[in-house]
This record gives sequence, C-alpha cells and structure tokens, in this order.
Amino acid sequence: MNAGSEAVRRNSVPPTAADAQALEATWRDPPGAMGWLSAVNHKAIGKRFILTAFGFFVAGGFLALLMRLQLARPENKLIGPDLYNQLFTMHGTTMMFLFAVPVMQAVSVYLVPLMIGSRSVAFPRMNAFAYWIYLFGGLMLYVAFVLNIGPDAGWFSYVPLAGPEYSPGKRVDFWAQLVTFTELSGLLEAVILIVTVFKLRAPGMTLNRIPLFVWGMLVTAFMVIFAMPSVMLASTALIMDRLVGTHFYNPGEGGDAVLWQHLFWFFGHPEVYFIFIPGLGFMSSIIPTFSRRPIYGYTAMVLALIATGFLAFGLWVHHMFATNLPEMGKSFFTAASMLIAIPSAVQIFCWIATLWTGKLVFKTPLLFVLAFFVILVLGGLTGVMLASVPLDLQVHDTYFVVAHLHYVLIGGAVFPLFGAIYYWYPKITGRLMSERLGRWNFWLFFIGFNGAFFPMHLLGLQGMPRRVYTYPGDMGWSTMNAIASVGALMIGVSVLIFIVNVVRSRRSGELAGSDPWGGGTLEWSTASPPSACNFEAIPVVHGAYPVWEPRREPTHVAGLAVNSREVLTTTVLDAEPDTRMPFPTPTIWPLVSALATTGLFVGSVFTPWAVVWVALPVAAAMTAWFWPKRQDTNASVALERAP
Amino acid sequence: MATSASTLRWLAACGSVVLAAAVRAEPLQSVLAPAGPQAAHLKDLWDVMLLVCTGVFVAVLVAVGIALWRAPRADSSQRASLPQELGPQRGARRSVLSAVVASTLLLLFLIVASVFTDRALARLSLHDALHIEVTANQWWWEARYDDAQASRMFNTANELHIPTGRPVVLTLRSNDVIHSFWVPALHGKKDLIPGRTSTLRLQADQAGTYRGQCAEFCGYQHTTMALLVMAEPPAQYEAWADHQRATAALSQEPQAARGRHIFMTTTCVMCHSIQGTDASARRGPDLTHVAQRQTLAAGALPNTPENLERWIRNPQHIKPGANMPPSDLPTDDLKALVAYLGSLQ
Amino acid sequence: MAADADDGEWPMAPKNHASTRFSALTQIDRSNVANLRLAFTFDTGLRRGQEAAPIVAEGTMFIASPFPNTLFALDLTRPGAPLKWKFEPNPKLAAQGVACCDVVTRGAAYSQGRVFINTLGGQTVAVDAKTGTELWRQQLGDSSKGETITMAPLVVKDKVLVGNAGSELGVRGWLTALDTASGRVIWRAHSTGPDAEVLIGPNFKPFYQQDVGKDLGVTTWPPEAWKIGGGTAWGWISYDPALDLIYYGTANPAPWNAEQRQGDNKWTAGIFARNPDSGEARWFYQYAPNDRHDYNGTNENVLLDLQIEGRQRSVIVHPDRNGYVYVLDRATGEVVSADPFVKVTTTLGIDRLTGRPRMNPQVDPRNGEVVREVCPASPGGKDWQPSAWSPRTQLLYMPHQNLCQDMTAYTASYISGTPFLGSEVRMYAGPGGHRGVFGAWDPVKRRMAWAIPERFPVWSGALATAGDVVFYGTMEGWFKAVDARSGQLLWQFKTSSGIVGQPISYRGPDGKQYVAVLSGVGGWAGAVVSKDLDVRDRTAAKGFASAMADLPQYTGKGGSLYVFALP
Amino acid sequence: MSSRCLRLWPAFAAAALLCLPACEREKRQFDSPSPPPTPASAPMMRATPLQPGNAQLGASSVPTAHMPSTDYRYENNAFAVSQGKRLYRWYNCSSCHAPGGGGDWGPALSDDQWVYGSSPANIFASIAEGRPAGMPSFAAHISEDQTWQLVAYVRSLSGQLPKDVAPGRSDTMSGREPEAGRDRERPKPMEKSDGNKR
Repeated sequence: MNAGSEAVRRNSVPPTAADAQALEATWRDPPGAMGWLSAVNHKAIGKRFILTAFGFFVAGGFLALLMRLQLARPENKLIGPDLYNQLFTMHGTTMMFLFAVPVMQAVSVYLVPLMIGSRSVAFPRMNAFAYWIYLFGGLMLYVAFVLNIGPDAGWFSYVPLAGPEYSPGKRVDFWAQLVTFTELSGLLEAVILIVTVFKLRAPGMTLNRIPLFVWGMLVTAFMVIFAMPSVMLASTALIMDRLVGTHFYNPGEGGDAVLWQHLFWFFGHPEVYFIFIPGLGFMSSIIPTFSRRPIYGYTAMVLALIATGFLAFGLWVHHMFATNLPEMGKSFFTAASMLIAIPSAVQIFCWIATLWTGKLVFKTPLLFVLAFFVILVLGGLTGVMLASVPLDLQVHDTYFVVAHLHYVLIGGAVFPLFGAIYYWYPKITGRLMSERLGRWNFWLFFIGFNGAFFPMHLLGLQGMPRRVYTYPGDMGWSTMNAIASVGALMIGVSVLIFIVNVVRSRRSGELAGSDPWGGGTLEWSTASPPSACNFEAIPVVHGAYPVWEPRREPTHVAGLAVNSREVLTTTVLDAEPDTRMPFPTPTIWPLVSALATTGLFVGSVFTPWAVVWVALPVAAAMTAWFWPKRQDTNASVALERAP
Repeated sequence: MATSASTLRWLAACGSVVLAAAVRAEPLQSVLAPAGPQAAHLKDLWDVMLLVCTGVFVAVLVAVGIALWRAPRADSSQRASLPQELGPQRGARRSVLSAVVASTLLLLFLIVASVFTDRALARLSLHDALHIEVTANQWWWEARYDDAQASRMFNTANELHIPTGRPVVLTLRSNDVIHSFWVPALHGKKDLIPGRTSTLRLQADQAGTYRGQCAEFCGYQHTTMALLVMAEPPAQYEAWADHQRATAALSQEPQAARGRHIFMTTTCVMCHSIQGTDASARRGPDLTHVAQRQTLAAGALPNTPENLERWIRNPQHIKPGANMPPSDLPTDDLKALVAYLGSLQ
Repeated sequence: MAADADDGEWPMAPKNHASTRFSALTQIDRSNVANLRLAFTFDTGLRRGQEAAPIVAEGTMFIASPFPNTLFALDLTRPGAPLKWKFEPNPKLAAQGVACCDVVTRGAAYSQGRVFINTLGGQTVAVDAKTGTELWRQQLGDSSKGETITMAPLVVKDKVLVGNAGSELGVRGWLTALDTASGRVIWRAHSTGPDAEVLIGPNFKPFYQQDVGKDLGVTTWPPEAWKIGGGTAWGWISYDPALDLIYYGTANPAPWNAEQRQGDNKWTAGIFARNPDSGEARWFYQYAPNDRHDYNGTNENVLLDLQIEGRQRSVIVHPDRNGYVYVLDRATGEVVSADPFVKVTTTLGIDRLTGRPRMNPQVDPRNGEVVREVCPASPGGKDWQPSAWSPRTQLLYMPHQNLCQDMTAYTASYISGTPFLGSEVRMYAGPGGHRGVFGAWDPVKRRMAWAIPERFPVWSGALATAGDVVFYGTMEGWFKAVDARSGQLLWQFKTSSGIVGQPISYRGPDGKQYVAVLSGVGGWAGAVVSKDLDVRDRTAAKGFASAMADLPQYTGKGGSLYVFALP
Repeated sequence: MSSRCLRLWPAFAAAALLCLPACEREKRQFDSPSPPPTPASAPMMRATPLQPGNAQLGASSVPTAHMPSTDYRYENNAFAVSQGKRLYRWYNCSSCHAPGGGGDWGPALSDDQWVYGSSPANIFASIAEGRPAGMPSFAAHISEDQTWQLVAYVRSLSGQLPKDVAPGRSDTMSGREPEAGRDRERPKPMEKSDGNKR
C-alpha cells in the first residue's frame, strides 16, 4: 500500500458500517432486467457508454480493414464503388459520430464525479436518456447499412451530391438522422458535464485544483454546446430539402451549396478538438502519476486548453480553401490554423518538462502516452502544412490529408485513450490488465499504425486522391498501398489483443486495490470498483493532488442523508458548500422516452408527419418521467427540517 | 521569400532524403515534379515547410528522448514529490518559455512564407492568355476552347492540349455536383461548384503529358475521372487546334460508313456529338476527333479498338455507375461502329 | 399611304402591303358602334387556337383554320353566309408534335382568283377561290426535322412569300418565294450560313458596320452551329412598292441558351430588306445580337411616312419583342428611334452609333444559374399579335403583354425532331399585376397616348377603322370596340371562347360594313386551355402556364367565327 | 449479458419492418438486366414516321427494334426512378412535356388524362413506338432498360409511385412541388382522342 492512500485512510473519519450499507442501498440501481433498464447510476451508464462506443470503434475499424483490403492492390475488383462509398462513409461517420466524441463523454461520465468527489453526475436520468438515444441512433445506422441503406455521400455529405437529385433513396436521410441522434446525445452530455463540474465538486476543490482531465472535459463541453447546433441545423435543412422539397441548398431557388460546407465545418473542425482535448486530459492525468510528481505548469496548461477551445472556432475554412473564397479571408484562416499549434506546443513542452524533472515508472499507460509525442507531433506538423492555403491546394483531398487526420486523431486521442483504459481499468473493475499483453498491444498498434498511415503521406504527394475505390496499376501507388494495408491489418490484430486483455483481466487480472498506480487525484482515494455512492463520506480537498497531500483538517463532510439520494452542491469558483440537494431515483422512463424519440427520428426519415404524430408518445413519456412522486417530495421536505 | 525558398531547397532535399527520394521516383501525378511556374512556387513552399517541420519534429523527439534517458526510474509505490518540494524549477521554466517563443517565431515565419507564395501565384501574367472553359460532368471533363471569333471555338473532352510558355486561364464550371480540377504538375486544386464560376491560371514550361483527376468526391466514378494535359510547343499546339476546328474527314471505307449510319440511328446520337453530322447531343463527350485521344472514358482504358468495343458493349463492367448504357447491338454492327469511331482522326 | 378609298375587301391578313390593318369604311363610328349586333356566326368545328384573320374577296370569306388547316369559304352574298366549299389539305399528323406553340395558322392570302394557305406540315397550297379545287401544292419544309409553317403567306406581284417556323427545334430559317401560277420555287433566302445561301450580294448595304463582312452567317457562330441555328421567318412580311423592297423579321437563334452559340448569330433576331424578285438582301438590322431571351424579330413591320424632326421620312414602325418600338428608315435600315413601351430590364437602351442594344449582364441567363425579373418575358413586350395604324389619329394600336420571368439555362442537346431549348422559364405579371395591355403608341411623340390594362395578355390582333373605332379581343372572350382617340370602351360582346384571332372589317355585298373575328383560345398563351396543360406546373408551355394558371377559369376551347354589323 | 440482447429487440423489429421495401428501393442496378433481344421476339411496329436523331436516313434504315423482352421492374426502385428523371431531361422529354411534366409541345404527363393509357406497358409503347400525332418513336434510340426507367419516372410525375421512391426536388428552378410530394392522380378512363389531347 502506498503512502498517499494510507494517509487518506488513516485520516478519514470512518463512517459506520451501517451508514455505508445504507448509502450502498440508497444509491444502488435496482436488481433484475427491469432494474438494469432503469439504471441511472453514472458508473453503470458510463460503463455501458464506454462498451457501446468501443463496439462501434471495432465495427468502424472492420469497415476500414475492408477498404484497405480493396486498396491493397491496383484495379482490385473485390468491392465495387457502390459498396465502397458506403464503407468509407460508414467508417468516417462511425468513428467521428459514434466513437470518438461519445467515448470521451462516456469516460468522463464515469470518471468526472469520482475525480471531483461527487456521488453522481448532475441530471442522472437525462444521462441515461442521452445514452439510450446514442445507442439507438447507432443501431439505426447499422441496421440501415445492413439493409443496403448505408449512407454513401461521405461523412461530410456535401450537397448537391448528398441532395435529393444525386442521392436518391433514403441513404443520406439515415445519415442526417444519425447526426440528429448523436448530436442530441452529445449536447445533453455536455450540459450534464458542465453542471457537474460547476456545482458538484467536493468542498475545497477550487478552480485551480480541478484535475486537468476535468478541465479538458469542461472546455470540450462548452465547445460542443457552441458547435453542434450548427451541424444539427445543417442536417435538418438537408433532410427537409430531401423530404419536403425546401431549397436551402438549391442555387436554382436562391439556396447555396457552399452554405452546407460552412455550417458543416463550423462544427466539423471544432469536433476534431472535442476528440483531441480529452486526449490531452488523459495525458495530463497519466504523465504526473508515472513521473511521480505534479504536472509542470498547471496554470499554463489550463490556459492552453481554454485558448485551444477558442481558436478551434476560427479555422473551419481551411477545409474549403479549394472553393473560390476571397484571398484576404484565406490568409486570416491560414494564420488562425497555424496559431492553434501554439497552445498545443505549450502543453507538449510542459509534459516534457514534467517527465524531465520526474521519476519515471514505465507501465503500459505511459507507453501509450509516449507514443503521443511521436505521432501527434508529426500529425500536428502536417496540420501546419495543411493550414497554408497554397500548400493545401496541392494536398487537400489527397491521402496526405488522410494520413494527417489519422495521425492527429489516433495519435492525439486514441493512443491516450488506450493508455487511459489501461490506467483506469483497475479503478473500474478492481483488477489490473496484463502488462505483457499490454506491451504486445502497444507495439503492434504503434508499428502497425505508422505502417498504415505514414505511406499515405507519400501517396498524397504522389497525387492519390481520397475516396477512390481503386487506382490504375501504372500510377506507382501500388507498393505504398500494399504496405498501408499490412499496417492496417497489424492494428486489427493489436485491437484484438486488447479485447482479449480486457476480457481476460476482468476475470483473472491481478487485484488492484484502491490505488494501484499511486495516483494523486480523488478517484484513487475510494475503493476499486467504487461503491454505488462513490464516497462513503464526501472528502474535503486541500490541493490539486489531494491523495498526495499531507493530512489537513477538515478531511470530510458530514451531514448528508444516508437513506435518501442526496448530494452536496458547492459554489462555482471556490467550491464552498452551497446546498444539499435531493437526487432522482432510477426509472424506466428515460428508456421509454428514448424509444419514442427514436420512433420520431426514424419515422421522419419517411414522412414529415411522423414529427407530428410521434410527438405525442414522446410527450407522454416525458410527462411520466417528470411526474412528481408524493413520497419523494415528503422525504425531501422532512430532510429540510432534520437531516 | 521566393529567393530564400530557393536557397533553402537543397537543404530541404538532404534534410529529408528518404521522403524526397521516395516521392521523386513517381512523376505521373506527383506534386513534387512541377512543370510550370505555379506548381514550382508550391514546390518551393513545400520544401521550406518540410525543412522547418522536420527540424521541429526532430527537436521534440530529441527532447523527449533526453527526458526519458536522464530522468531517474521509480515504481508506483514510491511517494510522489509535491510542488513545495520541487521548488521553483527555473531551468525548466526557461527552457519551456524559450521553446514556446521559438515555435511561435517559426510559425510566424511559415505564415509569411505561405502568404508570399499566395502573392506569387497571383502574379502570373495573363498576357495573350489562352482561355479554356472546362465543365465537369459525372464523370468526365468537357473543354471548350474560347476565341474572339466564335467560329474558331471548338469542343473536346478529357484531354487538354496547351502551348508551353503561354499562360492559360481555365474557367471552371460544373453541370451536376461539386468536382475539383487538379493537375498537380501545373497547379493546385480548384473546385467546380454548380451555379458558380471559378477560374484557375496556370502555365506549363516544359512540354509533356501531365495527368490530373477529379479531387472532390463526386459519386460512383470519382475514381475514374482523369484528364490529361498535353503541353506542346506553340507551333505544334496551333496545328492541333486547327485540326480540332476542322471536322474529321469522312472515311470512304464501307464498314465505317455503315458504322456512321448505326451511330446516327441508335442510342449513340442521343448523347454524343460529332461535328459535321447531325449528332449534336451534349450529354457525353464530343467525339469529333475521338480516335486521336489516348484514353477512353476519362482515363478508364487506353484508346484501342478492342477496348472501344468492350467499352461500348458494356461500360458498366469497366466503369460501374457511369451514365453510358450497355449496348445490345449485334456484334457486326458493333464492329462497324468501332470502325467508324476509329476513323474519326 | 394606306388611307386611300377602301375597296371594302380584306385580301390579306395585314389588309395591305403596308400592314396597317386599317379599314377606311366609316359606317361604324364612335356614335353608333354601341348598337353593333351579331350578324351571323360560323363554327369551324376545330378547337385549337384560332389566330387567323378571315380573308374577304369576291364576296366570299375565306377562313384558314388551325391544324388540320381546313380552308372554309363562306358565301357572303347569301343570307347567313352559308358554307360555299371547304378544302382539306390533310397535312402530316406528326407535324402537330413539332409545333412549338399550338398548331395555329395566321391566315390565308388571296390574289387573282387564287387562295394561298400554308399547312403545319410545311406545304403551301394554292386553291381556286371559286371552286375550292387544289391548283398546286409545294412541299417546302421537313416536319420530321421540326419544320412547320404557321405564318400567313403574302402575295407580292406574282410571288407568294412563305417562311418556315421551328427555331425551338433548331430549324434553320428561310424565306421562300413561289410562283403564284405554278408554285415553283423562285428563290430561297436562309437566315444563317454563307452569304450565297443568305442571298447576300454586292447590293447588300447594311447601315451599321457590325453587319458588314463576308459570311457573317457562319463566322458569328461556333462551328456548325448555324446549321441548327433557327432564325426562322414565321412572322409578318411587308412590301414597299416605291422602293420595291420586302421587309420581314427573323426569329430567335437556337437554342435559347446563348452560351451554346457565342457570337452575334447573324442573321437571326433581326430584320431583312430584300428585293422581292431576286430575294437579294438590301440591308439588315439586328434587334438582338446573340439573343438570350427568345426575342424574335418577327413582329409586324408597319410601313409609314411620318413627319419626324421636321422632315418627312419613309419609315418602318416595328414594336419588337425586346420591348422597344423601333422606327427604322425604310431605305437604309437606320434606327431613327427606339423607345421602350413596357418595363425593360434585359437591355439598358439602344446605342445610337452602332444600333446595338446595351445588354444588362444582371439578367443574362447562365448555365445552372437562375436570373430573376427578366423583363419583358420571352413572349416579349409584344408577340406576333399585329397592331393596327390609323392615319386619322396617327396612332399605332398595339395589343401586347406585360410579363416578366425568371429563367435558367442548361446545355441543350440537339436531337433532330425534338426541342432545342436549353432554357427553363417561369413567367409572371409585370408591374401593375395585369398581364396584358392594349395601348395606342404615338411613333412621332414616342410615347403611349393611352393604354388599357387587361387581365390576360392581349393575344388578338387589332383593327382600326376610319370611324375612329378600334377593335380587339381579350383571352376571356370579350370582343371590344374602343374610341381611337381616348381608348374609352364603347362596346363589347362576350364570345364563346377566348379571342386570339385578328379582327377585320369589310363591306358586304349588301353594302353594309361588317366586323369579323375568330373566337377560339389557343396559341402559346392559350395553350394551357387549348392543349389541356397542367397549370400546376409553372414551367409548362415554356413557362407561360405559370402566368396563365387562372385562364381555364375564364374560358374554354372554341373555334367560331363572329360577324357583327349595325342593325 | 442476456439483458444486452434484450435491448437489441427494437433493432431487430425495425430491421424486419424496413427490410422488404428497403432492399428493393435502394438497389443500384448499373448493368442493364435486359438480355439482347432474340430474333424470336416480335419486331417493333412504329406508330409514326417521326424519329429522333438523323431523320433523313428515314424509317426504313433504322435497325429493327424489338418488343420489350422484359417486364416493368422499377416501380419500387428509387435509384432507377432517379435515373429516369435524368434521362427525361437528357433525351429532351422535359422540353416537350415540360420539366415538371405539365406539358408543352406534348400533352401533360402530370394530370389524370392518359390518351394512350396509363399502364407501364402503355407508356413503354408510347415511348418506343411513338404516337401518330407527334410523339416520335424512340425504339432503338433508347435502350430497353432506360425506357423502363423513363416509364417509372413518368408515372412518378402524376404521383403513381410510392412517396419514398419518387424523386425529391431537383437542383434547378422548380415548376411545382417535387414528384415525391405529389398526390396520386386517379387516371380517368381512356377517352377518345378528340385531336386536342395527344
């Protein structure tokens, strides 16, 4: 047992076993299938969220393997254009909408309350609802794909190609509706996270003591709230153009095809940062732990995150340099796109400084994190190249960009994410993952990744455009494509090993204890896996790394009810105790509402009237959801008098 | 800027032997084998960028390497040190600050480089420029050579001929979805957006054949939408242009005559045009001089009689999704048709 | 030159070679027109647009009717004017499919005991006026390529002048002269192509420089385009015996989409002055170089001698589709004046030095782009419906439209025998909301003296009489008589169908003055009724349906002659 | 994980429901499924001398066209109908019958009057054989498969196709609501051609 956690246990006012049991009973989700469906506990939802997101990750990866199989050799007849277009559209859509953004929110739904010393996320029922919506949306897309209604106009669905004239049938409508699903879920989660971080922090966790991962999620959540409405607007307009014949994107009636690109990329570019910033959060959580010291330059890091959040909205146009835009504007976006590199640089230098001045512990999580320096930095630099208008004109929409975006997203988000899984797996399951498999997983992934994507830089410079389902043999692209395909296969294998590792360790992994890595943030101060209520007693925080901090009075909060769901809300800036708040109990209605909403969304792919008719069941379910229960009210009233 | 770029070029070359070598090996559609001033400017900028970025990349990795190498090892049970124990860490602050400043300066330098290249691209003189209107269709390129005198204009498809050393102004338009015009050896991309008109100015200095293809996803055959640009000495170009203006000589060979008849009385005439005949439909490529072209169906096949016959028999086997229907002509009719098209020199 | 003592006949659609459509008869005047009564009617039994003018000669009325172009002869000498004979030319059925704007004809021509008609199938037929037997027939156009003939032939000396129609199908325009006796083709002058085929020779002396040059009919077109370039001569022909010149307009170039035919597209959308004997061109003026809006130059050319800026000038007054009333010098083709009579956005005026209209780039239709507020619309400020001139009031009575449109262009495929347009159109009422106007234009003062707004385009011809009464019909079916000086409505009669025909006036064998008009809605404007088009589609009838959506509520199909006289 | 399967039921249900229409509607049939006509199949009788393309060559010299060797198959295939829409413009149908089908040279196709019958077979015959009063005969000029695509689209003009199959608005100036938005016209019993409606 390591010093930090000892300190905490020794100093804690042990709550009576009775209290602990009562709390457990209060916060536990009800048993049985029905209880499972009505679960609202953030850890239960978080786990499902993470699992589902990884399910989609594997599916999307599988589609990518099919594409690499087709491109492995020139003039390959394996997959025709119709299917291939569906494949890359599904791959992009899955990875961007169904994996990258949701998985980050999923992890934070699980971790944030633990990291800030709270018993739950804010609005737990809404949290469950958001999950179900996300799940049903994803299932809808894949059911459609299986039925040959897979979207085939690219994950960016440029009009007019995605418009009614050039994309007949319902393929693109399902894409647009999926966007509605995932964005709804994403927006709800963003609201939940913001409120959780602002109001549910443990007393004493002032703004400058919030863990950097939580900071990252906070910035992300705000970006989501500003960016996602743009794409929901765009996709709704698209559906209306296709279904009821509006003219938003029809130049013939005063609409504009480029309007779509602006709306889409105003969301699309920040989206890269919703994915990337949480990745930075993982880095900032893992590096200190494995350097055995606090992060270097906490304040600079936080400011960098916020700066990134702002700058990210100023560079969407660099996806549109090839459309004829005014030169002046282009130069501005070039500058903005390049300058966003600076905050990232600041963080990278701070991490290096942390490692430099730390004492290093080489475990799998650290390996994944170190890969970040190789991959993300390369991706970032190619990004700088793409930011330059003239250069972009040459490499835009070529495999150079494919390489760039995978270096940024996989290097910047997926590698840290894998590290994060290895890092927090013990907290979630109580058992450590196998180090041996972990290293296999890492090295295969690392080598495979570079094998798959580095050649794409060269392909791009050799003039190979994106989204081609095959290529002539005499273009000189064959070798590089073959190498890329092999690399992709290696990634597939490494992911397989990862899955094996996850499954096996769950049963037979070595027991972790509350704090296997000697981490400094609050989640390590509670049991692994945490009890239903997270903390028997809400801790009082005195530093950025409370577990490492020496004991200070007071250590814990007393006086929260044990036999009814009650949380402590604190003030936004200084986290002074504010009020005690009754919290909602598990219920089936979020699921029912989600089902009704799904009906509405799917129905409106076929007829606009669905919006009218299915609105009724949705309203009914929502009403039932929010119907006040007398005993709950009485209970909370009673508590008001005598806690 | 351009000068500093050229001085840096050799540095870049050695700074990235592997990369450069691997890429230079491939001329056909390569960004790094410029054949005209515009593409050359872009290549210069690329060299600068490559040099700077490689430098930064190496620096960061070295820093990480040193950090990992010199930092002491520990294990998880070891107690973590706290800020107050670490002290002010002036060294670290100094190096982090200087690193940030350095990278900011480099970025500013790159921004300036990029802007200067932009200006350079805009400076191409348009003195006695050749004007060509290029219209993109799913999935082929239509080209109309403009001329002050209407009767000297002519149409062709999928293969552009341009004179060397003379600026060319392309007017770019689309008939259906968004496409993107891209001939890497001559210039960067420009999108062709329905309902909008954009222009691209380029020039070829060396004679040669430069391949390009559509660079914006445009549907099933986005893959097979190539175009060839043949840069020729002015005299040669003028000869070609004059030949294009004339209609193809009518072959007396009976097979061809029969083929012509079949062309005029079956599905062909509904979409294609051949100058000097009644066929003036504009849905497919203009076939007035089809026999002179190097490829069929926008780079789908080399232009040989066998391929032409295969193509007409069933285009969907060669270019699935293309807008040309399979033909149910009897084989001998088909052969006659091919003979006729072959006669359109 | 028109107001000499009236023989009381109406031998040709424009009444006389000067095309004044003025009857010197004075029985019906402003004071008594109110008592005008229906004298007799005659039902042609055909239900398509009746755009023809009845012809009156030798005490007989000849009615040329729309497809199948039956020619009826009514005996005016007997009470009730019974049918004397009828002649059925049996034109090709298929021709109906290539007639762009209803299967109309605009009248017959009488000369020396012969009646000449044109059939939709591209034939000219001469019929014996007494017996109705066929004298000769000449096949002039090939309807399988889209050639039709809808114009009223004109007899000049011993020749019948006939022009073809079909610019909307890429037909190459021509005017042909036939020998009245034998039907032999004497000359044919094309509107596009090499000078030899356009009959341009040493005596061709256009007023403006841009019309001077060798083979402009070829060099002002992209290669080969002139072969399918339109410029048909389906409109009116006038003849000036003094100068011995005929004047006629050429139609729009094909296709409508101007991006497929860069250049001035000579000799389309302009006016030719030719020698009637040889067909040789004397001068040419182009109203719409590289026309972008279907502005045919085919409207009537009224030959007048006017006092302009103090000097007597022999001029042509021509209200053009492009919205200007042109006054041209008959001898030279110089533009004396050109003034807009409706809202015009397509041009910014006429350049006095070059005679060229200054185009407004804002409303140039381009491929894939929609331009709005294109005024006047494609049927023009005024279409084929001929105006009338009264020497007494010195006013030109112009039935015309008040329409604007949105339009877009796309690359048209030429597939012979099918339309060659490359343009889509949506028309609507111009300023004021009324779609038609009947106006009196003063060519000397260069302004409207008075104007009567009408709900629908005034698609009928006009008739002016020495009684200072002017007649015209509306598409609802009203036949109206108005005061030639004030435009005040004096009398009106509701016929069974919309009127798109040309009213005439004649002195019957009984010495009474009659006024006759054909009622039967149709033509481009009336097609929504005569061809049962679906008015929910605003692009139907080349966009005219969108302006005529309510016409079916006002009138049904018809095809009857109405003849009026004082009691 | 039994509960995991449990929550997949809605998906399965949805799949079952969607499956039947979906597969047919979304099929992209690039390759013409019609076999080259066998000499056995009856030669086409042209109902008019009018033919597109080079008419001077005359009817006699046109390769003998044949009666359809296949059946109407595109009632439920959105892709084929959209192809039909493209061809309707490409082959100038849109100029004669108006872009919105309201009629011009030729009669309206978007209303409830069908002089020569509204059944797919009737429409195929009208296109291939032509009609005496001006409809050219397109046999041998339009492949059989494309003719069927046109037939399907022509039917969509009067709302005869399912709404999720009929095309949406096109990217041009619009004359009326998109085909998919049109209510089904009930074709009137075939009337005698009075020479007005051809």
